[in-house]
Amino acid sequence: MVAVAALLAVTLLGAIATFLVDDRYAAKFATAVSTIPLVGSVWMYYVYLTEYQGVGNALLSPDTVAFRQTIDWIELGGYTIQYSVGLDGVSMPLLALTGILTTLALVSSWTPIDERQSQFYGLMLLMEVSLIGVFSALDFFFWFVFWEGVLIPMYLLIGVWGGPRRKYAAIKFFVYTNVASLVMFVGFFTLVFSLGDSIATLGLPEITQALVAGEMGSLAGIAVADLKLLAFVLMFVGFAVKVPVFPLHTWLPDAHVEAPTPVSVMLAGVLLKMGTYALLRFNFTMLSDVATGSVLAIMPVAIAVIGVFSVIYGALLALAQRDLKRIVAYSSISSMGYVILGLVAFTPHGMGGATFQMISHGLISGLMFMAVGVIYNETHTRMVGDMSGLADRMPWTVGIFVSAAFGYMGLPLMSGFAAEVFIFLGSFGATDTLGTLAPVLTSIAMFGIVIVAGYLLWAMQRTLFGGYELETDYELDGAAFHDVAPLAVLLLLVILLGVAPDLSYGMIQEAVNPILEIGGGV
Amino acid sequence: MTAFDYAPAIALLPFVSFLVALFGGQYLPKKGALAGIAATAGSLVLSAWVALTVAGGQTYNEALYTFTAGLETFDLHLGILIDPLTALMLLIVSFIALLVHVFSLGYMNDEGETGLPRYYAGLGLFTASMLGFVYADNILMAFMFFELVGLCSYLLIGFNFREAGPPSAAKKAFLVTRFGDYFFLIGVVGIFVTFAGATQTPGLFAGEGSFPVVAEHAIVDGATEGLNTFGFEPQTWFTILGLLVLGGVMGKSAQFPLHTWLPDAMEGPTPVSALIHAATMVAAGVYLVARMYGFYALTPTTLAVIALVGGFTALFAATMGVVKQELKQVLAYSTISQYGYMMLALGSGGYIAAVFHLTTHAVFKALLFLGAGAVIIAMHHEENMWEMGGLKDKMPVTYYTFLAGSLALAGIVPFAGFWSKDEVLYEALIHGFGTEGGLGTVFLVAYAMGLLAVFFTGFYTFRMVYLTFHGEARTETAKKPHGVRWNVKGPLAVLGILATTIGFVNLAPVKKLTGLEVDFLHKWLLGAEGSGWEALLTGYEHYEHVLHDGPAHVLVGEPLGATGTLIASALLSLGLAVAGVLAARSLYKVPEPVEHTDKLGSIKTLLMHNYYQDEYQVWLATGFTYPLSRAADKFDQGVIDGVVNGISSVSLFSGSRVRRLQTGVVTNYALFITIALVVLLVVFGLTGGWF
Amino acid sequence: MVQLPTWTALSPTLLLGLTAIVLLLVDSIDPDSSNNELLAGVAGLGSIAAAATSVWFIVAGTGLPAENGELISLFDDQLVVDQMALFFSFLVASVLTLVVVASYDYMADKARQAKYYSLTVMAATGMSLLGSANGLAVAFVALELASLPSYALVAILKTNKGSVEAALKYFLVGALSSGVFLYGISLVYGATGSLQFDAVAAALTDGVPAGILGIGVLMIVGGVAFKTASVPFHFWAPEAYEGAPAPISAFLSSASKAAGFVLAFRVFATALMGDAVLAVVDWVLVFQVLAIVTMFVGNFAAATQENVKRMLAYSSVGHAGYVLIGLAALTGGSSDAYVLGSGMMHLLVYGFMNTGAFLFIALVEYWDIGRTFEDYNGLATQAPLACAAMTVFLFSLAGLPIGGGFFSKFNLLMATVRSGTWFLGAALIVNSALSLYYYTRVVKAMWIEEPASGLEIERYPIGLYTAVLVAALVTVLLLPGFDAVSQTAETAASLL
Amino acid sequence: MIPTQYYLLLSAAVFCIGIFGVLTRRNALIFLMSVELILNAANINLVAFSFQYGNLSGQVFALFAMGLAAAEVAVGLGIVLVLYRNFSDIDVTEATTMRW
Repeated sequence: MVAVAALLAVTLLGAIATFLVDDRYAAKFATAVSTIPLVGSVWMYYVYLTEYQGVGNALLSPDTVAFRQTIDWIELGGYTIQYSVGLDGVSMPLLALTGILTTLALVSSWTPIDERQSQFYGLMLLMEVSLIGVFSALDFFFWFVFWEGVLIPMYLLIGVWGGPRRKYAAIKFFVYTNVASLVMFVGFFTLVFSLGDSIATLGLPEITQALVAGEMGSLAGIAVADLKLLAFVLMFVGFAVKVPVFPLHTWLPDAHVEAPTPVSVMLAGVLLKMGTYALLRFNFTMLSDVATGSVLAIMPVAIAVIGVFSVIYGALLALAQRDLKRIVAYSSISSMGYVILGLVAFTPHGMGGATFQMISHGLISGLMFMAVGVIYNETHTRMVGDMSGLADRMPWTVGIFVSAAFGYMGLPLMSGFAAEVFIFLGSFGATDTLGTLAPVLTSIAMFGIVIVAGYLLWAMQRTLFGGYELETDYELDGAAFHDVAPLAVLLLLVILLGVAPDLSYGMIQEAVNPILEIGGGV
Repeated sequence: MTAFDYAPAIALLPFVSFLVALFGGQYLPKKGALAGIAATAGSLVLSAWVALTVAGGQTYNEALYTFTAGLETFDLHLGILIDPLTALMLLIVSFIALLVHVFSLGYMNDEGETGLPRYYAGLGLFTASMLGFVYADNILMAFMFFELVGLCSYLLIGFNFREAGPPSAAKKAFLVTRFGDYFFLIGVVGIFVTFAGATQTPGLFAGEGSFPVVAEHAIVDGATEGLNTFGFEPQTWFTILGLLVLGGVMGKSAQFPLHTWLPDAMEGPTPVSALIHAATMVAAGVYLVARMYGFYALTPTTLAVIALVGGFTALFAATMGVVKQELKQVLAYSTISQYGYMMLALGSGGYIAAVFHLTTHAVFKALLFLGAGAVIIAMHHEENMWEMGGLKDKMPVTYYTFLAGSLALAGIVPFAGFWSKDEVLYEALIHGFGTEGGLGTVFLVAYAMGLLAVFFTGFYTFRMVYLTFHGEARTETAKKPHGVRWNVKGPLAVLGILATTIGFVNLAPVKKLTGLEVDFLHKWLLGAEGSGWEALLTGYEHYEHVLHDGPAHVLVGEPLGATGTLIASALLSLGLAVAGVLAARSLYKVPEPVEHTDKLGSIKTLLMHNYYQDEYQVWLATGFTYPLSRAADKFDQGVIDGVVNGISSVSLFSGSRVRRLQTGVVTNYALFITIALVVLLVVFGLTGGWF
Repeated sequence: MVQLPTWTALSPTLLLGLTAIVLLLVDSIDPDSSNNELLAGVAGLGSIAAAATSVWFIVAGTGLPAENGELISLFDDQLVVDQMALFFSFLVASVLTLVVVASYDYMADKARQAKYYSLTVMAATGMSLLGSANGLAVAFVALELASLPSYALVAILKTNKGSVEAALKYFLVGALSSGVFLYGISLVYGATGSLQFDAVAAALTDGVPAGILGIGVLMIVGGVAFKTASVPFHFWAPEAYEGAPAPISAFLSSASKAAGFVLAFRVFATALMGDAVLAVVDWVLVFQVLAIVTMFVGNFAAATQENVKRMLAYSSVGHAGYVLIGLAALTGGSSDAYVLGSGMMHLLVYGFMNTGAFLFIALVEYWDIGRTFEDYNGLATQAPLACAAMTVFLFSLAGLPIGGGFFSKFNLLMATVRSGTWFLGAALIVNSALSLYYYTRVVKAMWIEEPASGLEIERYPIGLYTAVLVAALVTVLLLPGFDAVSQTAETAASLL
Repeated sequence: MIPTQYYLLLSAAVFCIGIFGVLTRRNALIFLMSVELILNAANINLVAFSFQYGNLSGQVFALFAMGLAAAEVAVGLGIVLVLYRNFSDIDVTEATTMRW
């Protein structure tokens, strides 16, 4: 199947072409280009739903993976590096999410981005290429190229088109996440080296299977168990930055606040998911035995505690903010904490829910950022307290904002609720990994739903309701249709997934359940 | 085709009206009101049909939509459970909703309010959510619609968002109930996880595989296989779960200490208040306890908590109602108090009494609120009772219907409230005497509080009636009230009649005294052998068995004999109610009434401040949580981010030191090279053994 | 196919030498020639021919052992043409090509153009020859052939103080270093009685005089360290690179460094390999120390520079530290060929990305808009294409997978792991992280900062642009096409 | 016959003198001379060892080295000349516009 290759190639060519297009046409051109991966990924999603059954997990049963293609690429240090792609129930929804969010983010750029447009749109598409690659690659190097490839466009997007402190934020984001990549890299190669000659390629499935088969040997006098632990911790730290997890999160609020709206949408909507996606693939699939505590018994509890703490801590921080964007940014930390909790629970609903939360949060946080962006476009401020009663002037935007906020709070029949309930159902009874702390930790994490309601409602009360007032010198002239339309599309998707979670949850479960079978068995 | 095939439409019709009003409301003649009326009328008709079918002995308990098909784990689904309790509640909800819609024509459309499509959309969604909640067949679905109910209350309470008060009240309502729902959600998740190993359908309310039944088997028969009770004794764990779910109940049903949102919620339009208080939001909590009563009946501790909370709330709220100045405030506290009675009944084993009171209360509280709404229309949206007076003659329909509602609320025979309240207190009393050990004592204490509250109820109810309708008009507005139209009077009349008569559906005392089979509601809810739905195990007969034979051992004790106890109880509560009414009459039925609250001394301050419940809860939010979050923010910016920036600063500083090595003087370079070479030579010479 | 005579194996070097002579001839006929097209054309043709020949020979397997297991060797084994020699010929010739093409514009309005081109090609000849050197004598001669024109080239802008000062420092440190190197050669000769590498290796048995050999080896290390700009012989590098005309900086920091390394590879991996030597002086350990120190000094000093060119100069020192891993991880055993190969791969990739980066500096100098980071502010608004290329160079230098630098750095890391020298890998990683910071500063200046008012670029020189863009293209293509490089380098290394 | 050690000592002495000169003298010309000393110290070694081993490669190489040294001086003098033109001095420590 060349579907993934076609997607990558077309998007890349489109990106390059966008750089060459005149500024005046860049926006429309890029949006048009982005519909190709959009339609492509959605079509693939549809094909996946209808034609692929029993795909399983890409790392554990690589032969049945959808849209698989493998070509030898480079011989390096005794390993064959391959062009190797394939999609399973975890990556397929994320790929579709990428396609959808990119196009919507591009449309939402029409209003706020008014300089160096061809570069902006070109970089956005370039980022999409990398994101497609990250979610579809099954060879470590091939994957890593895209993993890093996301950072450069992101860095420039924040740095060039960002807010007042964009330079600081951009370089912080860039260096921080790159250092994290290095840490992860070291961790991963600890694994690879200790596998010795038992692997011939750096294909993620092959490495996983070698690990599952217990091919690891000691390295430099360090015992296998310690090596696994070391690799696990290093990779966890590396990915945790991307997620982000307390205490490695401080780049996030800066990046979000300074980034222009569409970039925030991509950052929160897809980039953070790279971290959790990688955690799922690497830490919780390859090293599922470490994750479940068979090497170090305290490990799952420790991770769960970090996750739960992130939930509460992120929510508290959000409560303390005045900047609407910062509020949403910090609440992302909170939401991602749920993912960690779900992953470490190591139960069907826990892992499935965590994956579903990636999709759901991608849509909802994207929606929230876009909504904040529309408000900012109109009012030129994001500060709670600088405005009130916006509902009076921009009812549809506010209506969607309120809906999105309730989605964020986990309102039933919106995707966030389904995701959170899945996670809670999974982690509450996760006594195998978390012992008797499972219900306690889950209950603490659940308190996040109260705090999130607290700060969102409070912020909405002060900005959207009350008598209309605006501290800035701008007149509201009403959001354009193309500003609000992406919001509506996202809202519909959020509701669609909330009402029919099985659209994604079915394939997700198919992909994560095999992980549970190998967990702890190594 | 049976009625059950159309059951989904009961909730879907109002949902459609929500969509119609939201997107098409501004183009419709009455801005969506007619769609809402049609939808709720349709729901009512269908509900009635369903009720008739149920009366024929059929019930329904099916999963209709798989929310998610669990792979190697349990499914989550949406389904419909229809038994007599559901059927009754469906009737009540759709009926009240219909009346509220009609009334809104007068209250909103005629008053020229803006944002009507939004209003009717909210009402539609509110009704739909509540109906969905009512016939939810499993606890997750119940939770989902419970939350949606919360959302709608937020939207409707905050309807007048341009003012400062409503958004704040809406926020408070949602937050406080969400705080309760937090515990509810833990409970829901806990229930699923606990029972997942023992049954395919862990969340179900009714039937053999449902969680109350499995729990019963576990406790009564010791069948604990597959249960995950986290190392606890099943009974202990079920108690915990029950209490967790109760958190949601206390939030929504405004039980102490989560009652604080409800008086504030009066910021919403009055018809919304009627809907919230009579049939939807607040009723949801109590209904949930009734819905899963089989589970609660198993654990004496939860029963005790429910009874105590109920009894205490009944009394507590009633005392606050005594000093309020605004019409709707008084009604708000009366709502809290009345739901306290229902909780008291549920806790003390009076399941039917609770449902009975829920029914009667729905009618007379809807009536009172709509009546208050009529008064408010008349008074040009003035709500302070001290600005009214003498409205009796100017709006007789409103007065007489309001009076009927008040009599029902106060519990004066033969109005509806008397029968239900009396049964609540009676059940608490006899179970208090009959049950051994602490549980019995708890029931008696709760009973005592409930009984005392009867006096206050009578007092504040009639204080309200006298201040509003009697005496001289105290303001110009009160002298020339605004007229109301048929769409206000119609619902009032219907409800007035019902408030007078609805009590007759369950004349249990009469049956006991005379042997006449007039306890229709009792029979309706009994679910006895041969009733057609005993398999669902949601009938009172089953509950009675659980209460009786389960760990709670709730028994009946009649210290004065069967008849004597019955009559004594009735006389006692009626006497107190009448005493309350008379006290109010003596103080306020004068031409120029004055506030007598100063006589209460310091208690007045306490009552006016609602026992400082708001203050401490606000403090928890703004005095504790917010400063905590600020501190976390400081910590985050200072310490966590400080470390990150620190690492970068240290690196750069050392960089700026290292570059000083390059002095620019070439002789120094030669020196450095030489030194380095010499050092290498010496070190390696020594280690290599050259010399 | 006709079997070419053996000496033709040396064609890449010979072509370069011939080109130098032709240019010298032009210079003697018309000393003040400013016939840019002719000069750059000749130099460019010569270098392209040399590079193409190298590739041809590599592909044809000229540097592989014949059926009798013999490599092509000339002049009584003083020169050898193996894959490594061809590899470095190609490297030098391609860097030279880029530099010459860039110089077409850079030198357009400057004096002494004929001398400039001939000296450049001559230095390249020396460097290419160094790759074939199979004895200490030839190595020294070739080294000087590479060095002496370099000194002159750095000073070619006679009236520019920076250029002169740079040349002075380069020359003085270079002279000192070559003295030390020569002294070291004489001592090794004293210990073994031979200058030819294989003979030296054969003579190094347990009975060699330890002191003489030890001092000699350490001094040779010094000579190599100078040429590769490794600490502590690196002091010339920041100044020389900063002061020299940017194309020359590019040439020196890429090709000259590579030449130094090929010398080191040959001397140490061929002549001085063996337990007898390592027992006397553990030069592997020496290189380990040098590698770590070089990495840290280079990168840390680069972190806070204000001048972009100087930052690149220091980063070049840091990269010397990375490549030193290729020697420092030679712990014996099966991993050695891979270790050496990884060093070679990095040099090749570095040849393109670093040359490209310096040529971008040349472009900026051509525009005359200043040298500091601040001067670069907003450059991308005027020259997005060139800035994009520069971004590719910088991120590839940092090791991001946008260019071949990612794989070559990864190979070095693998080399440290394969050979068990973890600490080198750790140092590599720490420094890569740091380097990302200062490379990013340039990207930030170009793309993110607001341009200073009046920043306007009018001329877009075709030669410089071509060179920069070709270098960028090759850097990027080396990512997907890394296989070719890695196979060749590993084969070449395994032949030593 | 004079033992090779003596030559070695001599060359070492010359080498050290050269180094000393490099380190202490600021005059570019003397710096150059000192470097010449270092190179000649190496030449002494080469010749001496060549004699000791009885092969000529050392001697030949010494000749090469002398030639190269001459070339080096030629380049060096040229640089010193332009140094003087630009800095009006041949003090090697004067040219310090570039540092750190």
